[in-house]
Amino acid sequence: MRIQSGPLELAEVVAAVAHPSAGGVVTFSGVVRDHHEGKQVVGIRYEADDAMAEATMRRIAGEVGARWPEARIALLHRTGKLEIGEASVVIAVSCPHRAQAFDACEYAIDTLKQLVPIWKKEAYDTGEVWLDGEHRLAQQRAVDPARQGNGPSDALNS
Amino acid sequence: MRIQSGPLELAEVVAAVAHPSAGGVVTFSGVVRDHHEGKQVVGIRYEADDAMAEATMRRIAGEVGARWPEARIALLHRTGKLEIGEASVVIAVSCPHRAQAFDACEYAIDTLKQLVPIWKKEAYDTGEVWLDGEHRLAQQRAVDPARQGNGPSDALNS
Amino acid sequence: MDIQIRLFARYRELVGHDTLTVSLPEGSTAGDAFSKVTALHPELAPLQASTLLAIDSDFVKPLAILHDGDELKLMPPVSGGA
Amino acid sequence: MDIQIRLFARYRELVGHDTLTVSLPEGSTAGDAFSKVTALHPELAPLQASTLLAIDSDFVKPLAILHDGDELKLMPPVSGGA
Repeated sequence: MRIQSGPLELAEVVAAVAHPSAGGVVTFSGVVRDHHEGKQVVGIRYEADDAMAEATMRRIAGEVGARWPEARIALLHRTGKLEIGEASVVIAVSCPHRAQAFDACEYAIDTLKQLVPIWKKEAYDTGEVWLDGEHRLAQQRAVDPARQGNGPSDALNS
Repeated sequence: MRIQSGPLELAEVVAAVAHPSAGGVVTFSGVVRDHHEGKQVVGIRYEADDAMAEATMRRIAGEVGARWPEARIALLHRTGKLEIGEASVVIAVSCPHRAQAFDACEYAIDTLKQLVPIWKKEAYDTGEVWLDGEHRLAQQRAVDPARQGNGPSDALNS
Repeated sequence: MDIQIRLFARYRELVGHDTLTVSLPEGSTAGDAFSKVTALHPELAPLQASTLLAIDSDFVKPLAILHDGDELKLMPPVSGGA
Repeated sequence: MDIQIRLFARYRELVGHDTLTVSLPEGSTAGDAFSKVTALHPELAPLQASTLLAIDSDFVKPLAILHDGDELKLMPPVSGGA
């Protein structure tokens, strides 16, 4: 679970989840596309709250472990400037059975996109724009007024 | 779409599906496990009808293209002797949208396991055993008596 | 007509070799060929329900008509992919 | 009490810097702090409904009570992951 500014290696997350009882490994790579809503994308930049992003990725890994106890998971997200075709995020999940690995990996990326404090700015020929993002799940899971009796994992599992 | 006797590289199938409009790449790697139904596995061997296996993998790719027209897919399966932890099959699917990539990749491995003529023999301390496999879908899709008006793709799409 | 039979995996090991030839009347089916093989190798008979029959790269049904020169493949259920 | 505010991404660019400090009465909430910031920077006001508030590594609700020394993070909706 790491935020890094250099290129991501799929092999790194695959190696991190290797295990003698793992029968299937599913990976997801999010790749910078050349277009968005009909506009030509020429470059992209990600900004993160690194510490909170890594903490949130660890929580997502914890949730995956709670739902799929046999799953092993590794997540990396990149920040800074990326070119078209480069990976912004890589996730690997290994499980004894493949259906669980597919479900757990999809859960991880779906949740990451809604909860991990990372922001994407796309550059077009005409200028740069911060992308619209997700806020509903993060607001739902926000801890309540007194900030008592609500540890991070309680908040995320509610 | 290839059967090969040497080690499989996940990077090869990922590179094969790269495309500027691909926003997500999902991969599946089937890995040799150290146990099966409580028995310790010490080694494994795959045998294939190479030509029919490659033809069937091409058909599965065609089916994926028919169901998910924006998907790109690559499949490799290994034959011969494998060690614990080595990949017997690698599949990569890229799509503009990630949910489709997950669905298409899972469809490909589920279908491959039922239709592609490959057989697995596991070695235990106590001897070797051919594994029980899948026959129902292959029998359902078998072409009918006269073998007329039923090209390969008709048979597979029925 | 002569039909070439090709055997895979467990079937090859049970029979002891990977090809054999059977003679059948014109109009015989893949199922007829399988019956002829089991007459010679009764150890395959109990496996009939799960056997896969194929010609070239197509699975075929037991009622598929054979043609002279066809190679009929007898395959156990497949178990690749993991 | 003094509350440190940290701004991210679009918010940082709208305001022009990444931290600022607001003074608030004891017992103030994260929402109170946000209101104070929008009084100084009205360009943030229309974004309130989708703003994410966080302290350390936790998203907090607008009614979360602030404590002296807290750093409150104001974040736009997140858009990582692809």
